[in-house]
Amino acid sequence: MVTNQIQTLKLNLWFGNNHVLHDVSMGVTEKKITAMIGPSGCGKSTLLRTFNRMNDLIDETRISGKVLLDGEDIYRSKADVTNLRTRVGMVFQKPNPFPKSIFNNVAFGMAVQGKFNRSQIEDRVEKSLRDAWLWDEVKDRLNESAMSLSGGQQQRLCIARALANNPEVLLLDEPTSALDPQSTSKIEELCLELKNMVTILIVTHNIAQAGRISDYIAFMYLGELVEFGETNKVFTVPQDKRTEAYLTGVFG
Amino acid sequence: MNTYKEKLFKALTYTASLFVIIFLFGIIYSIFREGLPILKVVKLQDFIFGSAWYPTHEIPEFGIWTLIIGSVYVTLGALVVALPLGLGSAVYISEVASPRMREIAKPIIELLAAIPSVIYGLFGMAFLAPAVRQWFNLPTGLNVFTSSIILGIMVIPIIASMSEDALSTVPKALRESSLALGATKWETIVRVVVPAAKRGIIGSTLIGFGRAIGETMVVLMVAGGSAKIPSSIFHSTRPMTSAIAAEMGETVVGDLHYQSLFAIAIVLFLITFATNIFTEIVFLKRSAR
Amino acid sequence: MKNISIILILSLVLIMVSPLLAQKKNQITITGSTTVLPIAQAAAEAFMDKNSVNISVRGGGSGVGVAALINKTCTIANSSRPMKAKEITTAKSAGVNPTGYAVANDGITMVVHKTNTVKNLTIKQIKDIYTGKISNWNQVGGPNMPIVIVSRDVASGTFEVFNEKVLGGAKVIDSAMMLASNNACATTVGDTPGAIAYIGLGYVTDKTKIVTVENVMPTVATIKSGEYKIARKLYMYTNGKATGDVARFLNFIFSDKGQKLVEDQGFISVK
Amino acid sequence: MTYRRLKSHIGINLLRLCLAVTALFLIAFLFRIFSKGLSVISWQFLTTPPKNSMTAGGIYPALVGTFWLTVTSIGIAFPLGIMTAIWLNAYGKPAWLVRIIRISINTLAGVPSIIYGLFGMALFVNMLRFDVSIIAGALTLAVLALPMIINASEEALKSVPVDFRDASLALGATKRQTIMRVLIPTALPNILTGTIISIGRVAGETAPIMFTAATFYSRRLPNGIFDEVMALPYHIYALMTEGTKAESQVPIAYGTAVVLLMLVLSISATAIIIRYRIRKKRKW
Repeated sequence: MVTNQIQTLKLNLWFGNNHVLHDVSMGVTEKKITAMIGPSGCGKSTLLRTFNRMNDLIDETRISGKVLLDGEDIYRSKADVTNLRTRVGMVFQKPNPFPKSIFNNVAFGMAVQGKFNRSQIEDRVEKSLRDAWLWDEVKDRLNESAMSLSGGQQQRLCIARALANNPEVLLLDEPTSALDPQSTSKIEELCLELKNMVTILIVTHNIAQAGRISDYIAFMYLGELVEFGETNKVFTVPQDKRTEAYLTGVFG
Repeated sequence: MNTYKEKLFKALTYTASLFVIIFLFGIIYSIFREGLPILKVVKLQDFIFGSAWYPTHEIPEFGIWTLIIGSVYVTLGALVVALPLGLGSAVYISEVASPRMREIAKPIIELLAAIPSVIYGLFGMAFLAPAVRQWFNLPTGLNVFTSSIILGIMVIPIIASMSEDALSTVPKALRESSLALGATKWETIVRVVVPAAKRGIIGSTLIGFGRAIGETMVVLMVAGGSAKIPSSIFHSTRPMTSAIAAEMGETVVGDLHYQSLFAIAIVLFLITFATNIFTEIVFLKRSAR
Repeated sequence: MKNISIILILSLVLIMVSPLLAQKKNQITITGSTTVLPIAQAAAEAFMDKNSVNISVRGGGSGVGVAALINKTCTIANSSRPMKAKEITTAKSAGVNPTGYAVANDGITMVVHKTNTVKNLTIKQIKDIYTGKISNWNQVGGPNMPIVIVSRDVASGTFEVFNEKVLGGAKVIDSAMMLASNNACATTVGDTPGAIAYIGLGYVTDKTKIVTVENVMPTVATIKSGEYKIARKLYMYTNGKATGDVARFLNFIFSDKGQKLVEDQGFISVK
Repeated sequence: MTYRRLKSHIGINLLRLCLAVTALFLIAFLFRIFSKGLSVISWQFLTTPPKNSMTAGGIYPALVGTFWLTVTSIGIAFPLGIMTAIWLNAYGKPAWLVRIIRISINTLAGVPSIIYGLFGMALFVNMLRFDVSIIAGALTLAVLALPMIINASEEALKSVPVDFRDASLALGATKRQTIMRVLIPTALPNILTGTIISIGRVAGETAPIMFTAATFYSRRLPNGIFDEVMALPYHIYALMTEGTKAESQVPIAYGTAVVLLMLVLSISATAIIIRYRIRKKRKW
């Protein structure tokens, strides 16, 4: 049996009395792109946020079952959440750079860790910006405010910012939904390039996008993982009626 | 008929708006009219920088430097008390406390900001000053230290409430992305949230400063009133506001002493006006961004 | 629109100025010295119990009282000092003819904290204390304790008498606490072991101790005879000779009952 | 790593400490005022004038005086304030005048209260010869309250969605009708809360009325706006600093402080509760 980089076992999650995730068991393969699709409110974003424990920030969150990263339960009682979050990076729906300079945005994760010297940080910032295909556009104005970038650039900056932590996994929560088509395709291409370096989990509303870039696909409906498998298989012969209906646009 | 009503209504509101200008002009005019003539007798630099305040002597001296310094000391002391406590409380309420606690704490802070200053003065005069005298074995509890604490307590709700407003406008996304990058809660607060709310926090401090330097009743009742530059925080002092309030009653309308008190009011007005303009600039820059 | 607006402003200003034409209300207004305030207040209270006049009593200070009299905004001005020549001139030129009534005697009492062992001070010693030449109680035979000088505002009537009778124009050392009222001085001395203050006789409390001046205790006899040096008369001023209710009120103060109230407040009768 | 966690832990506890110290200060303050003052308060205290040279009796005239001062000043400031806000919000031309008015509002809001007192004394008491009276004090307080009321009203008017205004205009209503029938009714609750908060502030001010309205002792209630009055905040100050019987006056000062505190806090609490309700109910 192949060991998955991330594995959830009978994962249940409640916000107060609201049962959001039902017995989700799913594995994520290393250095592949897994896309999570499903109608609004199906729990795909919530599931994504369990992988770096961002749901902890919401009050009255309860969880049962396990989430394993490299075989270790990230919800074990002594787990170091901040360390987990450097290993599992995240990019959000709307570009959200800090109101700081471009350089300081990318350097942020390393700066808070406080164990790198200046030249290490500079090297890593450059590498991350190159990896995010942003370097050529910003190399002359690293000290300008990140707010001066365009929306697509800002989102790539957020990706660079996450990459600077050298993460093993990158979580993308509908990263292109606030962007124009050109910026979107650039980020899609970027994802295909990045999967050589990191495991990517992407939540998307855009079925075509999922088809273009993902290796695996997870279809969620009402908090359940309905179907999971290789993308072309799921797209060509869906096992579940609901998956088929969603993919053909019956609901969404 | 209808257009006439429209015009009348517009004229009414227009006139009302002019009253703000009229009132401000009235204030400026009245304090300058009553206060400026003192400069015929005393040179401006002697008035501001002279340190002898003997307004009723045979040969009176009008030097308000000690009063200015008194105001500055007491105000800075108040900010030393209020800034860490007010800002710390605001950050705690906004970033750490549960939503329910926030919902309770916020209105309570706003309520506390409404307490009349004379009650703080009563508390300082009847309770804190004697206590301070005993704790530190001092000749008197009516001093810079006690007034700073009372003024500080008074200013805390202002700073806390306005800083909290500023902090709560920082988008949630910034906090999330900082945490998602592996920063701890403290690092997120110090490196992301507080810097993002910087202008609002500075603004709240400036407003707290304006409130403290213009406060009258507390210093009148608690500062002691020595017209001497205090050499220790346990010495009593005479801020500008308390000099005006205490002495105005004893002057003869229109005499030099009366004029000099109005001149102090001019100085006080200019200080608060400058603070205001500065605050304005700080806030304007924010909205321009 | 501008025309309408100007008319509106003018009419509002007119409304605001109209009180000038209004008749002044029928009541006695007393204002001025905070030293005389308790006498005026007690007398007003007792007088109103028997008469249907309304009396309003306000502090402010001797200067305010005199100014109000000159502006004709009060009926009686309290003063802890005789009116100054300059004030009388101003009053005359404003058509006001101030008439003074000495309603009480007041000894300006030197008080210290009740635990202080010092019993007597000479006028010279008091002057030296207030000008800073003496700074420790052991220089005047007391305990080794720095002296905390408490003074009234230099603008107060009490200060003026103290200045005239003790300081002789010398400046009070600038480290002295300058308090705004007799009451504040008394409270501060009561709370401060090393303090000294001069206050109206009426303000002496249990927590403060009277120090004799030149070995004379401020008492009814010594003040009336002039033996006690730092004494003064307290005045009420009216515009012209008092008439009507005002005259009846002043007569009440000069009656035995009125002077009893004066003594109740800790001052000394003028009779 | 553990160092960073420790730092975070310490930092957050430091914040908690700040809040605790603040709370402690304020609780000590309120406790002292209430524990000393509550025992003094009785029905009689609220309904009788001071007696025995201010050492006994109640504070009735001061209570009534504060009431009249507050009502009169808000009565003056409220219409002026709301009309100014309407002009700024709905007409607001020419732009330079708007700027001057805004600068004036902000400057007025920052003027120390003692300067209002001097202004009131110089203008209303001495120049206009109002004498020390309710009207002089109320006008002074009205000028002080004006910027607060304008700001609150303008915020309230701004929060009314443009769609409402457009809809009304599109239905053929005039500008004035739109303002009076759509803008003001929608914004009214918020305008009122803002006004109530400024009432609390006005009721507690001492420095502006010291030289313009307040008297030390008066038994009769005011006959009209040209009478001087006792007022709660000034009464506290006067009891602490004037009069010959400090020991017996301090408890009355505490009692008066409790009455003033309860008055101001309940006024402000009303405003805050109303505002909270509005925010919860508001659908747009």
